[in-house]
Amino acid sequence: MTVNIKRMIHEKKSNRRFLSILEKSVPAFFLLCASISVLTTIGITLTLLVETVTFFNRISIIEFLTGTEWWPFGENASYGILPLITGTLLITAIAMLVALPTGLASAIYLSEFAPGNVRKVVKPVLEVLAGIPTIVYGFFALTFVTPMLQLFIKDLPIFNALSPGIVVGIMIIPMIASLSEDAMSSVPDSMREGALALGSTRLEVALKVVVPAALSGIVASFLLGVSRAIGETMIVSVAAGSTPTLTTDVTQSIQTMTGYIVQVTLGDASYGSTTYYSIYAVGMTLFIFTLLMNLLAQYISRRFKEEY
Amino acid sequence: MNLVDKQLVQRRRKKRLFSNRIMRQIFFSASVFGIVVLAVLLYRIFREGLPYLDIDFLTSFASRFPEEAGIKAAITGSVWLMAVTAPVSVVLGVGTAVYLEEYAKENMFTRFIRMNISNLAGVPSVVFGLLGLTVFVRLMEMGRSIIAGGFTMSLLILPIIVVASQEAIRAIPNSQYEASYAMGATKWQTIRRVVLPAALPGILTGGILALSRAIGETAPLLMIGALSFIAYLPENIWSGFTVLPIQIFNWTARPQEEFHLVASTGIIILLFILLLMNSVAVLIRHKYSKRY
Amino acid sequence: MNTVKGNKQLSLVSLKEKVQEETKAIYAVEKFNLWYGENQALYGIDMTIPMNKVTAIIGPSGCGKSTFIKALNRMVELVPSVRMNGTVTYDGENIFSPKYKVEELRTNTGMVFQHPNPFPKSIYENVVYGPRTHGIKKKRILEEIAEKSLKEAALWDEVKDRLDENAFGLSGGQQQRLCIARCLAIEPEVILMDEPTSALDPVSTGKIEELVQNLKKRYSIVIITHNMQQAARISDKTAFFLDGQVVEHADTTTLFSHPEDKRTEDYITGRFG
Amino acid sequence: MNTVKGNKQLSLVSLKEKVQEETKAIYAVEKFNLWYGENQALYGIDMTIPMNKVTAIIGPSGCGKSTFIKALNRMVELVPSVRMNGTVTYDGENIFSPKYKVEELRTNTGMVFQHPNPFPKSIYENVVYGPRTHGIKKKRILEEIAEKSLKEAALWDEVKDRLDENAFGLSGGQQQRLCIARCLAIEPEVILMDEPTSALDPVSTGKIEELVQNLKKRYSIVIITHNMQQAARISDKTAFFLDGQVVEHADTTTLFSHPEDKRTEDYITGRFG
Amino acid sequence: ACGNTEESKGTEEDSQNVNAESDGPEVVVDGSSTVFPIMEAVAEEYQKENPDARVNIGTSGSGGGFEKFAAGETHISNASRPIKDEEKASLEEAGIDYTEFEIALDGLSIVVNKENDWVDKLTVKELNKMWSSYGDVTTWADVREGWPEEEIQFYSPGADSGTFDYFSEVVLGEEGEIRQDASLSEDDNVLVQGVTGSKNGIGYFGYAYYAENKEQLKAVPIVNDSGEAVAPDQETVQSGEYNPFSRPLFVYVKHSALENEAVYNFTEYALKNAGAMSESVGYVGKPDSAYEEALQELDSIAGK
Ligand SMILES: Nc1ncnc2c1ncn2[C@@H]1O[C@H](COP(=O)(O)OP(=O)(O)OP(=O)(O)O)[C@@H](O)[C@H]1O
Ligand SMILES: Nc1ncnc2c1ncn2[C@@H]1O[C@H](COP(=O)(O)OP(=O)(O)OP(=O)(O)O)[C@@H](O)[C@H]1O
Ligand SMILES: [Mg+2]
Ligand SMILES: [Mg+2]
Ligand SMILES: O=P([O-])([O-])[O-]
Repeated sequence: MTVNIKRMIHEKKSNRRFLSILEKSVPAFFLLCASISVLTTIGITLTLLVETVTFFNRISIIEFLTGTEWWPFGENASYGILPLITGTLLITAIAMLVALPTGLASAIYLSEFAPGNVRKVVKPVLEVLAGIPTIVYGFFALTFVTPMLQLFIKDLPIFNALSPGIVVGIMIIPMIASLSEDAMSSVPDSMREGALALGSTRLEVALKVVVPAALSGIVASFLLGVSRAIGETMIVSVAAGSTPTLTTDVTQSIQTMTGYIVQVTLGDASYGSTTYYSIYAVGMTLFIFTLLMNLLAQYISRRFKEEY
Repeated sequence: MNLVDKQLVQRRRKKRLFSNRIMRQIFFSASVFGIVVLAVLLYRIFREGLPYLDIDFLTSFASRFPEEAGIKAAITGSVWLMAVTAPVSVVLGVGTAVYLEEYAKENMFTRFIRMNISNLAGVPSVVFGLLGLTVFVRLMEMGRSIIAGGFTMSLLILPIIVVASQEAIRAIPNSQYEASYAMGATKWQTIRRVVLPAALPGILTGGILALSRAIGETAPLLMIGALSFIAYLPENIWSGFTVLPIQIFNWTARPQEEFHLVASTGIIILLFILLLMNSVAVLIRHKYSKRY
Repeated sequence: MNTVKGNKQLSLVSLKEKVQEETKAIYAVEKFNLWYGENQALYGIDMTIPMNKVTAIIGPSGCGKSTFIKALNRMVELVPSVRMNGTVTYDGENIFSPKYKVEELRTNTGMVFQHPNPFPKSIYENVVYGPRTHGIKKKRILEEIAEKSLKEAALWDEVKDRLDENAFGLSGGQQQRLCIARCLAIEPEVILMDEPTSALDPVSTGKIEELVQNLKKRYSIVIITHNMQQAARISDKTAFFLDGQVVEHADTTTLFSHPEDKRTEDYITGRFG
Repeated sequence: MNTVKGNKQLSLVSLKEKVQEETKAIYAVEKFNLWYGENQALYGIDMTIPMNKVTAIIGPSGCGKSTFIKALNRMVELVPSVRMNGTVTYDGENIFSPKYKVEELRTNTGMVFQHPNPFPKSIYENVVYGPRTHGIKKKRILEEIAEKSLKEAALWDEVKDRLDENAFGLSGGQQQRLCIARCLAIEPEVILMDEPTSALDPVSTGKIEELVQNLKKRYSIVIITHNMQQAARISDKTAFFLDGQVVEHADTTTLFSHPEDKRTEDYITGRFG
Repeated sequence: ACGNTEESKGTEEDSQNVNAESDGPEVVVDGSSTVFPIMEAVAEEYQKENPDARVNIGTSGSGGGFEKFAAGETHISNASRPIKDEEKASLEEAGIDYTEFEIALDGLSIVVNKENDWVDKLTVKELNKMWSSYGDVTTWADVREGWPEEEIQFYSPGADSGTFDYFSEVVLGEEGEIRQDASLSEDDNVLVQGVTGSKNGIGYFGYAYYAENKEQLKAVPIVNDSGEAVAPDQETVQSGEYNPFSRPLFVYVKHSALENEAVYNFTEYALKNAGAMSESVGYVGKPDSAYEEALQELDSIAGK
């Protein structure tokens, strides 16, 4: 035997010290990386909190939460956040009405019906759709969808909740389709085989076996879609107008929380004014909203975790 | 003894097969819907923007004359921004994922980190904008620099990369770990030489998709104060910068109709870059899928 | 087939039945070839499967056993790259003829897989999945079906008080019997089993073997096994597959005591595999 | 152990060697119990494993065979819920003593798994993974190691011209031999094999069996198999496991011809499993 | 005048922001999006003449601009309205001395649909009645008798813009409030579309947006303080005839930044060319004399 590997390995044992230091320090580095996410959350909370407190020193929190009018400019400013919340919810509701059925249907098609090569093409195409900057969607809503809608709804004003809502929905479709499809394709094939072997059609396999089995993943994708809709900024800024209105009428112009924040950061409010601080209060509300949404999503996916 | 009425089963089968066919069509149309919208969107953009697309457009700076306006500063700015965002977010994201998948003990802190990451994934980008403005631009005195923007974007896409990396790592079969440990390799050696190489395609795919999200984000950079006019190229990460979506946003807000068309040209460039990134991701995924 | 022509439907049918009665074959496979993409997995299979008997299929790993029985209920078509030729006749009809409905075939043939694959639903829902799917809605009937099928699958006593619990709470062996009950619920004529006991402990294995013996009174059974003793214990006929071909197909006792082919002998004496 | 005390290190070592020479045991397992969480998987195992012999472990599925050999190189600890007591002595040292380095143990013991598990790297990189890990960097030496190991694993001729190709391009049997070469590359003393041929075709199985016979000249081998004939063919000693216990451990010929325990007899005659 | 402030504040400012205070060739401008096109045009020409120059311009809005100005992040702040008291205070607190320059005029244009053939002119009072939330005007007939009894649609820039501020101050007064049913948008192009698309629409925005869309829109002549109905155009805006909607646009320059050659040169260039540049992007320049005065002031600040 030309080389004595065993001995060589033995000699290299001197490396062991270095290795064991490495072995100890590496996890510390990774822990540090993991802590960044915690720091980010803390950073967001503090950033929002500090300025929000200043805001609530000027405006009572009761007024903020219960007021029905949002007009933070000029002499007769009023800071009732409800119109911004209803605006946000209105957009979210319309978006989900569009995105849920379409997204789920596409997911079912891709996961249960589509031939392999169709799936290979369609999924990336949907992902491109997801990657288009939202500002592009904004002008699409304003200059294409709104005029289209005006053909059907005679008096539809140029700014309304409907058009951006629909477009936000369109933007979310790929996300829901893709995530639900992931959830469905992780349902083991043995389950499909079991159902097919009983004489089920593809549709029955999809609706009675796969969808129930993937339900938690599907619901989680819905909720992520919801929080994406809540957080969407540019589409609504461009196409929904800037009128905070307490309304459920989808043909009216509204403003969302995100829309307001962008309006003020791009606008004229002077630093230190109540208006300036109000964006942090609105940001805080928005943050809490999405936080609740996400916690709900996590709860659901844990609670109804499928076990195969 | 026959509880199953074969006749009934026979009759029902026709109906079932019929609804199967119908629903298949409906599901198919739903998938097509997204693609049709995409087609309409693209058609409009290309019709408006194509006439302005030429080499000059790529090599000149912004201008008050639509026909002279170019996108050089924005492209360079976006590239610089990605040059900061990509390494920062990938190192942090992969580090976090490795920690969670390989080292973390199942305790409160780990659960908290997990929860945190999925929460951050849902936080609106404007909120990240506020964070970036307050912490990076002001508190850390980075100003409206590439690095401030890059850090903000890194945090924004961090959760996406973490989740993608976690999945990539989880997909590595146990037998690979066993093979390595059975050779007397330590944990870190196993991670470095077996886990990370095997997870690389997944990490890259996730990373590219996350970056393509970052490259199209407008709101947080608007809040940080990325610039609208800049007629020179950034020198280092402390320089001011503009990015594609902001330049596009700016053009669309001009009174002159021609600028709106120029904006479409900008969108074409942005889409092209996105498409490029996506195809690289698809390619990687395609090349390396189904290896075990 | 006989050459009696131009007669009424009825007489043809009765004729067909007669032919089958004689051969007692539920399946007739003729010159059947199957490819996965470029790779041929089955080569000119010729084989009949007798009615109300247990047919065991043995052979080393990768020889095409699973592929073969999946061809019998056309489940093999789920693999997109599959191509086939030759005929498989079930109950006198070519199952690959265009007008033959695959759902019907699969309703008539139950399948039990190597790893138990219950749905993530309650035990009860698992059993009545088939009847429900096929349009039986009446609660009373469904309950009756569930009870009958679970009894037939020798599982009733163990689960009768927990029908609403999730099927995943059952042990492996119980899950496998549940899967059998599930396919009995639609009253198939044939049951195809792909190594149904290979993932089970000895006790569960024993139970399933017993069950198979009972079921063969009313069902035709095809069972793949890698366990020669098992094949010897429970089957009436045995087919030995090797490299996608049927090397030998005979009465079980004959095949194990006097294998005709050298390769069969090598295999059953454990020379390879 | 002898009672000679107070002497120099050297003499103690030589004494130890002598003891081992006598018993020729590389492993001594005593009163070894193992739990996965609440479930006990191994019950008071007492067993020695002889040096430079092939020890076969047989037993029905789930009886604890894999668990046992994974305890021998402490791979079982990768399952977080595992608890153990009792002792396992390797080369005279308790492998569970706190100062015993698990990496060292695993360097001395190679392991081959049921399903070949090469790394998604080139053939060459697979073989030199171990030496690299242990700090050998020189290209020349690594190449030498690769050639030698591949030759020992009887794979060299088949792959010598394609060392840079991905290991996944090899057939199952080649992959398994590659995995054997990979573990030979760090010159272990023991090779633990967990059903190394159960996923392979007859020809590959034959090659591996031959290889095992050759390797036992220089390595101690522990091999799990579900194939009784295989155990009979290749092993010197056989242990029969049942429900986490060693029912019988004897010379292979003895165990197969005159099993002492009724359960052993039932098992080897295929009464269950 | 600036010498002593410079000495006392210099160090503090240096520590505030590396980026803006570096002595390099960089000139950092931010603020109003209304003023942006003018400054962009200036910067574009300036860069052509001085290829090494590094001017960058942001569009954070007048308020956002002052915020950054006070934070020491910018040298020059654009504004479409005069600085507010709070902003003065925070600049003082930060120890930043500055000077205000008027660089151009904007004729805030009130526009109606092309098909609107009844509106010949409007008075500020009528505008007040129309736009105020207390005015109970719903149809054109409510504004002036004889006008059609059709519901008016109102389009206005977002409430957080300089244009909105100016309009509401002039038309609605300190206490006034804009009507709730007005459609607000941050994007003036969208307002153009709104008025173009609705026969009974009325809206207002900067002159540039009107000038660019003259074919689709009709500017309403406004009765000025001498009782004449005047429509906005280059002349009437510059001469001040078009009042009260001829509004000045500003830049604010930080004194200490003028120490920096690059900032000084750029500011000088801007004041010299602002007139021509504003007209090229659809605004109205001030009379030449105004720019000469401004240049003299600049020199005296910079001590040249
Ligand atoms: N989905 C598939 N795609 C391509 N080839 C396949 C597929 N399934 C099986 N094969 C190939 O067909 C051949 C027969 O496989 P099959 O699963 O029928 O064997 P088997 O006898 O059931 O083996 P085992 O005892 O391991 O289950 C094998 O060579 C296998 O590699
Ligand atoms: N990771 C684990 N966690 C919990 N229980 C386990 C784990 N691995 C094995 N067991 C249990 O330990 C017992 C012994 O398992 P082991 O894998 O050692 O059996 P085996 O003899 O190797 O079986 P096979 O022939 O199927 O490989 C089984 O009851 C099994 O369920
Ligand atoms: Mg099989
Ligand atoms: Mg095992
Ligand atoms: O951006 P503005 O301040 O001019 O509205």
